[in-house]
Amino acid sequence: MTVAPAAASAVADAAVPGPTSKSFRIQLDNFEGPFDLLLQLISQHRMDVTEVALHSVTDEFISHLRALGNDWDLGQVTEFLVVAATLLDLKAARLLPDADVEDEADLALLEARDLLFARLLAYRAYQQVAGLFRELEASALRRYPRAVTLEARYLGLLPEVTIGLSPAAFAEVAASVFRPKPPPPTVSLAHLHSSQVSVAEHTAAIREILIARGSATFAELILGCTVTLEVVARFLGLLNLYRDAAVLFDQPEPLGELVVHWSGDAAWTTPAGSG
Amino acid sequence: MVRRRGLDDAGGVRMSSGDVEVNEPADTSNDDTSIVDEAELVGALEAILLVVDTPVTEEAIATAVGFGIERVRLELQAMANRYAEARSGIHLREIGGGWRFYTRDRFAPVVERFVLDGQQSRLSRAALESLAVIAYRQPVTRARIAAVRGVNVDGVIRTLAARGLIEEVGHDAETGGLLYRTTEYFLERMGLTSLEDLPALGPLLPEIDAIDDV
Amino acid sequence: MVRRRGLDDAGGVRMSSGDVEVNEPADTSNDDTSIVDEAELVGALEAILLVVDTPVTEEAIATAVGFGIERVRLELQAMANRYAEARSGIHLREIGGGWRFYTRDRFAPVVERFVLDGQQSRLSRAALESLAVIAYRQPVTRARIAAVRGVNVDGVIRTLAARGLIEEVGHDAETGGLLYRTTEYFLERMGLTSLEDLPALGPLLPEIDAIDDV
Repeated sequence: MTVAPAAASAVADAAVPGPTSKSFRIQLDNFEGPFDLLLQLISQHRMDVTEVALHSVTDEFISHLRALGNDWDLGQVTEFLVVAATLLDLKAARLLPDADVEDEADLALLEARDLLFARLLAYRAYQQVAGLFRELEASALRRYPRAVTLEARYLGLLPEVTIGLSPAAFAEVAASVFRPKPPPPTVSLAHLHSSQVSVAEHTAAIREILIARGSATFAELILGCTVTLEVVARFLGLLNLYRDAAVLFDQPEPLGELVVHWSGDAAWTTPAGSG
Repeated sequence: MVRRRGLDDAGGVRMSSGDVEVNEPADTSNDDTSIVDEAELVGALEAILLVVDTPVTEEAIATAVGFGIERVRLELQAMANRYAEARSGIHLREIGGGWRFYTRDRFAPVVERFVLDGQQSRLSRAALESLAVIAYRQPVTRARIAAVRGVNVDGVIRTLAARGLIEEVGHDAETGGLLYRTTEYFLERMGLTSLEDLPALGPLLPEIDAIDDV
Repeated sequence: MVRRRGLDDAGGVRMSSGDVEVNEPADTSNDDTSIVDEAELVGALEAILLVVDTPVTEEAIATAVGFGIERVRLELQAMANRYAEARSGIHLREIGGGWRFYTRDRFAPVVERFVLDGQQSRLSRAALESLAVIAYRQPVTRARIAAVRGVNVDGVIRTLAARGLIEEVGHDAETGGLLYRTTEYFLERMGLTSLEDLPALGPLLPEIDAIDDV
């Protein structure tokens, strides 16, 4: 097997659970939104929260998102999509050869990255506070307050009781008591791992098409894709191959049709292809 | 490799104040028997006495702490004497075969003044929640309220009754437990003319079909 | 930034109806000092603490006993220390701007025999995370909490409000959205004296201003 360039192998590692990354396949806890999912993925890989860690879990993030897609309402998914888009942008930018930060698109991307990073760190900070609150609550629940009936001799002195709630608020109190207590977060996501969108796999698919045909338009390369994320994965795969000088792009005019030519060795193979 | 895993790293935001005792192990770990150390016996008795709403028997205390009744009785008497000598505001008294903390007579004027001051016009959170359960599920037994709220409600029920917001209304046919309902005074304080004016819970609890089974 | 808003705002816990206050002598700290002897002050404090079912402010105690707030505060702190040193089962704590008797946590297994019918419900993760944001950013809109957490928070906010852990406090000048803050019951639930006990978020939060604009 050909040794793949470092960047491509990093992508492949993130995308495909090889034998070594199997140990990372700890079942995720139920997650509370995109930042929580990101943090969990990063922590599974025992990485520090950095920009690098961010996009190295892009594929896993997207695979979770995809698996959630149909059941979730738009309101819940929107933030996931925003985060996913930023992650993909970042990852794509990294794969481009010597990306300079001169044009506006690059600057915008850097801004988006910083914002995502800041939001992630902020969320993590609050999550740590939530952890502290959990400890405090547990501790406080072990101290029982004195809450006994007033001795009879003082009862007559009590001022008129103030309930202090409107009927609507009172109903909310009742509802909050009746509402089923939150079950321990044990929703299994194990079933999600079978349906990943793997950039490495899509890279391999592009490679096969191009080796067979010599060249293809981007539209042709994404013919079999059924969801947007697969298209995105193909696009990233293409960048992968471009970075490795396995393909050449031909685009006569901006926004014109993109034709991709295979320029690499026919034996060129991705790590994913071997696994 | 830096391992600053956000989720587990609660250490980064731990409180510095020693008052919070987050790290305190504080587990007697003999939960089954609740056997109390000899040195901790007095403290255990105080803790029990602090939370009981009705006089508690020496027998019940003895069982909980894992000491003999005689020993418990001696400790309680000694404690009562110590409080009296220290001129504590807490009066440990034996009444009708049980022990309970009361305010010492000499401080009754201060307590009266405090109660009159209106600090206690508001219901505690626990009382409010129990009142809500009763209002929407009446007539309802104490056990049922406790089941819904997940905590002991004896003191709270008594307080609500003492404040005129609820009243007893017979016994449950099955369990024989006392049934409670809200009073006219409750409606008055809520500004309602009848119980039917209470907002329906249905829209707030769409996911629950049969709350009665809770 | 942690604000003290809400803590100093004792008005919210005070009676709103004028009927009690109107009839009361305006200030009794001087004309009625005979009510508590200097030597009896500690006992008086204990007696008052014995009858409260929510944390009681130093101010309310001071009014009842006819001593200054500072003096009362010192006595309460000294009392708390004495109880701790004596390994008493009674734990005097300052919580949410007030003082209240609690059982010392190491006696929880024994106390639970007398208090609990079932497990007390813990707050969910969504609730804790939302509370974390509110505690540090208050007053804060629902939209901002949602932005920080990356998820819709409508349901959890409603539950937190119904459980008395947060409350509405006006509208955001720009967006018109409802603003929320934590309550004293929140502090009580967490066993915190005040919001100032919370650790500083600053080091953990680079560029929080950028996040505000989200």
